[in-house]
Amino acid sequence: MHDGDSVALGLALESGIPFAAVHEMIRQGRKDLTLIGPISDMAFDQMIAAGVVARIIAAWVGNVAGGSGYGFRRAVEDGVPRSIEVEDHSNFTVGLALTAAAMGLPYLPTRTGIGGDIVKNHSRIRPIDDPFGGAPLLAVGALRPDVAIIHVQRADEDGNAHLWGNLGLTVEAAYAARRTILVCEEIVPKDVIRSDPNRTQIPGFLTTAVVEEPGGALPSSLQGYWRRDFEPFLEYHRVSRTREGVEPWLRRWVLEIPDRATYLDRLGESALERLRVRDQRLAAPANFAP
Amino acid sequence: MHDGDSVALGLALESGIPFAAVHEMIRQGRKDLTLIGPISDMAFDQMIAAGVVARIIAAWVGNVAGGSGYGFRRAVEDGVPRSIEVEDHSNFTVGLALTAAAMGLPYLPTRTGIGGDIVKNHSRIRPIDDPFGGAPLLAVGALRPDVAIIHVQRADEDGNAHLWGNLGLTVEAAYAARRTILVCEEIVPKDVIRSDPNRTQIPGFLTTAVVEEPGGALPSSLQGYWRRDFEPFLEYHRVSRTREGVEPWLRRWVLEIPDRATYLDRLGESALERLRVRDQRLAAPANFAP
Amino acid sequence: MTEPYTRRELMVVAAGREIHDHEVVFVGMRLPLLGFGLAKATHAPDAVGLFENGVIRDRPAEAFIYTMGDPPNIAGAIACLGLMDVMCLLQQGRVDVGFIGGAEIDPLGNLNTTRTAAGGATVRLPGSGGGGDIASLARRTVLIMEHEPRRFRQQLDYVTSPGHFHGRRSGGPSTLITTLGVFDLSDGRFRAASLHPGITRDAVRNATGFPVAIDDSVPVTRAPTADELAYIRHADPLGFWTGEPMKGR
Amino acid sequence: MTEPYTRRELMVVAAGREIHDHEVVFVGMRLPLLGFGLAKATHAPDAVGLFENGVIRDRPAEAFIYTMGDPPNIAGAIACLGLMDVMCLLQQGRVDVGFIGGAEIDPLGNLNTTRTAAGGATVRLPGSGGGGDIASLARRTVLIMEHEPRRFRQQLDYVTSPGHFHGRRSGGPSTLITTLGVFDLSDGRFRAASLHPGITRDAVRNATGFPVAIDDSVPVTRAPTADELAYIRHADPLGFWTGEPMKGR
Repeated sequence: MHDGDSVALGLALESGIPFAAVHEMIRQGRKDLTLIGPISDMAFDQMIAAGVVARIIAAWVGNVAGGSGYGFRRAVEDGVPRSIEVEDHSNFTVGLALTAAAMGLPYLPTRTGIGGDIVKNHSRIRPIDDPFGGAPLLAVGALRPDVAIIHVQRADEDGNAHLWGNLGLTVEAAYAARRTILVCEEIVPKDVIRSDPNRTQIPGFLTTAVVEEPGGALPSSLQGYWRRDFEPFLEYHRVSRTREGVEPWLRRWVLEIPDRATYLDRLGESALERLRVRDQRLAAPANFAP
Repeated sequence: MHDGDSVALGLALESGIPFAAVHEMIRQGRKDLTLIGPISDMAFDQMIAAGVVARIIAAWVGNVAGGSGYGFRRAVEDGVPRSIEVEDHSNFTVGLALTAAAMGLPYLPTRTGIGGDIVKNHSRIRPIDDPFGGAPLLAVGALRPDVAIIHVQRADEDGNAHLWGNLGLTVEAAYAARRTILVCEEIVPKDVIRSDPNRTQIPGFLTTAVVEEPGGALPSSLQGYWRRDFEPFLEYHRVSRTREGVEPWLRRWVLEIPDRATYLDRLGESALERLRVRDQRLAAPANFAP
Repeated sequence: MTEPYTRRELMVVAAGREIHDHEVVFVGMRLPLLGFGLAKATHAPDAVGLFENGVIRDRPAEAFIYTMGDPPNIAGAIACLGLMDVMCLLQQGRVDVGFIGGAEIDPLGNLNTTRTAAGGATVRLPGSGGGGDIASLARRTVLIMEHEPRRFRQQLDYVTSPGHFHGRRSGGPSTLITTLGVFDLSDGRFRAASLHPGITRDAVRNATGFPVAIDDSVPVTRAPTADELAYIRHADPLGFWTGEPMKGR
Repeated sequence: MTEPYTRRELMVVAAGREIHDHEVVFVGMRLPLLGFGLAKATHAPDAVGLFENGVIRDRPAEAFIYTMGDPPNIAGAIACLGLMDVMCLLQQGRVDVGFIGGAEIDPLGNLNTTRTAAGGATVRLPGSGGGGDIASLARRTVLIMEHEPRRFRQQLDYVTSPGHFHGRRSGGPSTLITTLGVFDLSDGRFRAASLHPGITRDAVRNATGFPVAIDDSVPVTRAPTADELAYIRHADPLGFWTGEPMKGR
């Protein structure tokens, strides 16, 4: 990670948000980041409130449980703690921009957004004709993030990743990004990955680094591993109404904490026990025997 | 199925080719079909030799084990048993044409094929400019098959399909086609499908019909169920060198057989035993518990 | 004499009625999600629900969910595809009806969820999410709103989700369900289809910042049946969505 | 004194040498597949292989395969993606080297696998498959051919897989491996890099339907080592690909 990088995260929408990495970027005092994602739940809002963001390329920035993202609003409306640029998208147009890069194309055509204001005078979207003479289209220009940060259930040391549950734009972003950083619940032997090649959403040669960080997506959920911790989303929504409220929150939950392990300690074992998935609901067997 | 339909099949390339359906279309004496696929191994060649095909939209027509498809050659070179039109593609361009239809777009841009003859004076491919000022591109027009025939391991009665192993262009074709017909090894309870929603490659509302036909893809393979029966490919390659050779083959293995069950009887239990996968190599567990 | 119910429970029932059997529905959260479950449990058992994160369900989640990404919405789904897959199905015209909410609406059913100067200073709202896509690409859309004068505006500062516009080729808003009534927006009209029990024509007119057609014969929105209420209270036991005012997104 | 080997075993070794460690390789069947396995077993342990059906492997199949779709090529793969996924990675420039065969070749490394009138009447060939895409989009390509005069033509009837052409922005053929030698095709030249043991300059010139540069100092293709032969014979025990003439596709 470098200052000024464009970073795609929160790609599976409300689940698997790499909060451990989000908080580490804040701790490291990154500067002038561009954040890319469909909807980010409160992750983008926290980074904006911490002042590490210069630009947002997204379809929605707020707090899914609560609505408004107050850090986002303060930055856009009042330039507090700093002003940010916003490139507005719909979920589909930001997805098309990442998919174009994933496909190695300069753009992809679409019909979404026609008649609305998102696509008007948009730096990445322009009207085009259908070369086959059909109705007018829009061209969505390719978006290649410097880094994609993706939380998955398991990966091997080469970065071959098994991911299940919500996918959102995870795969498209991993293909599109110059560098892909995996955060996983467990690093597993290669044979676990090889046992189910159709479960591999990201092949290792696209992966730059793999980090084993159990619970790294909390308070967001991760299918089969962690439930969603609902209260922190509401708490952040409450305290982030004012700058005076959000700063102590950032100190307590991010800046004064060295790492995710400490964050989990601070949550407490009873909370973790409540959030950790203990039941088993296993996928039906799939036989790969040749 | 109707005469004159365009039919996509053989979409997973060498495996899961729906030969049972291929032979049934020949038995029913379908007329003027258009066949769509990347490479078809010998399935397209058999349908062409049987005279049910008017047009081919594909990247490769032959016999993977043997090379040339003699039925295809006779039709193109000598109009025997009838002449056919060929719309030549590469695997990528036929994939882009299906994907454009799957995405609800009139075309997709690409750079493949530039400098070669496939894309010159092509009815579905034309040069376009990059609206963002980059290098010239090609537009591949959407291809929407009337029917896609897809062999999968298991599906529920609503046509939600679990498919693993080779995918090829299977998913794109199922999305693109007006009607999708599933042939499966087993129709399973809905809860089997629901146990692993990430294994569902085709959601049921895209499926028009589901047929339980175990071994319906033989002699091609199906991961975890059937090995590839290599000899019939070589045998067909030998006998199909001449029209006199292929016609008895068609009678013996297609026309004089009422259905796939009889075909399997004719193969013989010892052959089936050799081809049936008995070993288990199960995918590593994936927990979907909430 | 039916038992008491909240206005939001009435809206859920109205939302459910917009779903026909065998339809493919782009489901939102909150009231539409409950409406989808209600429709499945009553008149539309074979409806299928799509979520913008790629989840496809043929029955509601087994437990209460706060977001569409919550694990109970994944467990037992018939498919977990990607966002692009469901968006492409939407663009292909495979989605019959989609539900959208908005902060502001105009007479053509345009929705604004991006920014507004209605209160004087410009307020930044979260943005489109998938709303703009559903509005553009679903075969028809059903809108759900708080019915307040500041939200019903003749002219929006920003159109996030397009309604009816000149040159529109397909789709567009068919119905608007508000806290005061149900409105027919098909082919660009804005006409009251029913008013909720106890709501007067004047109450609607005063809460709507532009002219709205209300026939003298406008019916009263049908009250929920006991079965419908039973379903809703089973699905939202704490009244998280049906007991209190609607929230943002 | 090395043990005897077939010409195809020599070609497999030459193919393997074209793969560098850590490279992403678009693997074909037959000789390139064996060459990939040989490279993995020797100098390129971290090379990764892609197949056009979407399979990605970091080690060869555990059993002999006749087609890339055979079950042993799926079992133990690191990923089974779709055809479009691997084609998009190819178009993105993420594939370092791809192998292609052809029925005919010209001096610019264009390949024809579609139709030819070389023998008089037009003969229809199977077509491109993924060959045209690999030729267009891989960072470099390695070509493998039978070295016969009728196949080495000044002018092709049809260019299925583009070689070097004016305005080409990237990629193109780097090396051609034939039954007679190894040729350097980079930047549009056609120059002998090595001749197989016992092959004379004249034999190559007579088998090539256009001028080919052969330095007096052209080396002899290095013979397979005992280890290399051991690997090949383990991977192709019946000599299905390395014992007999190459086949079609």
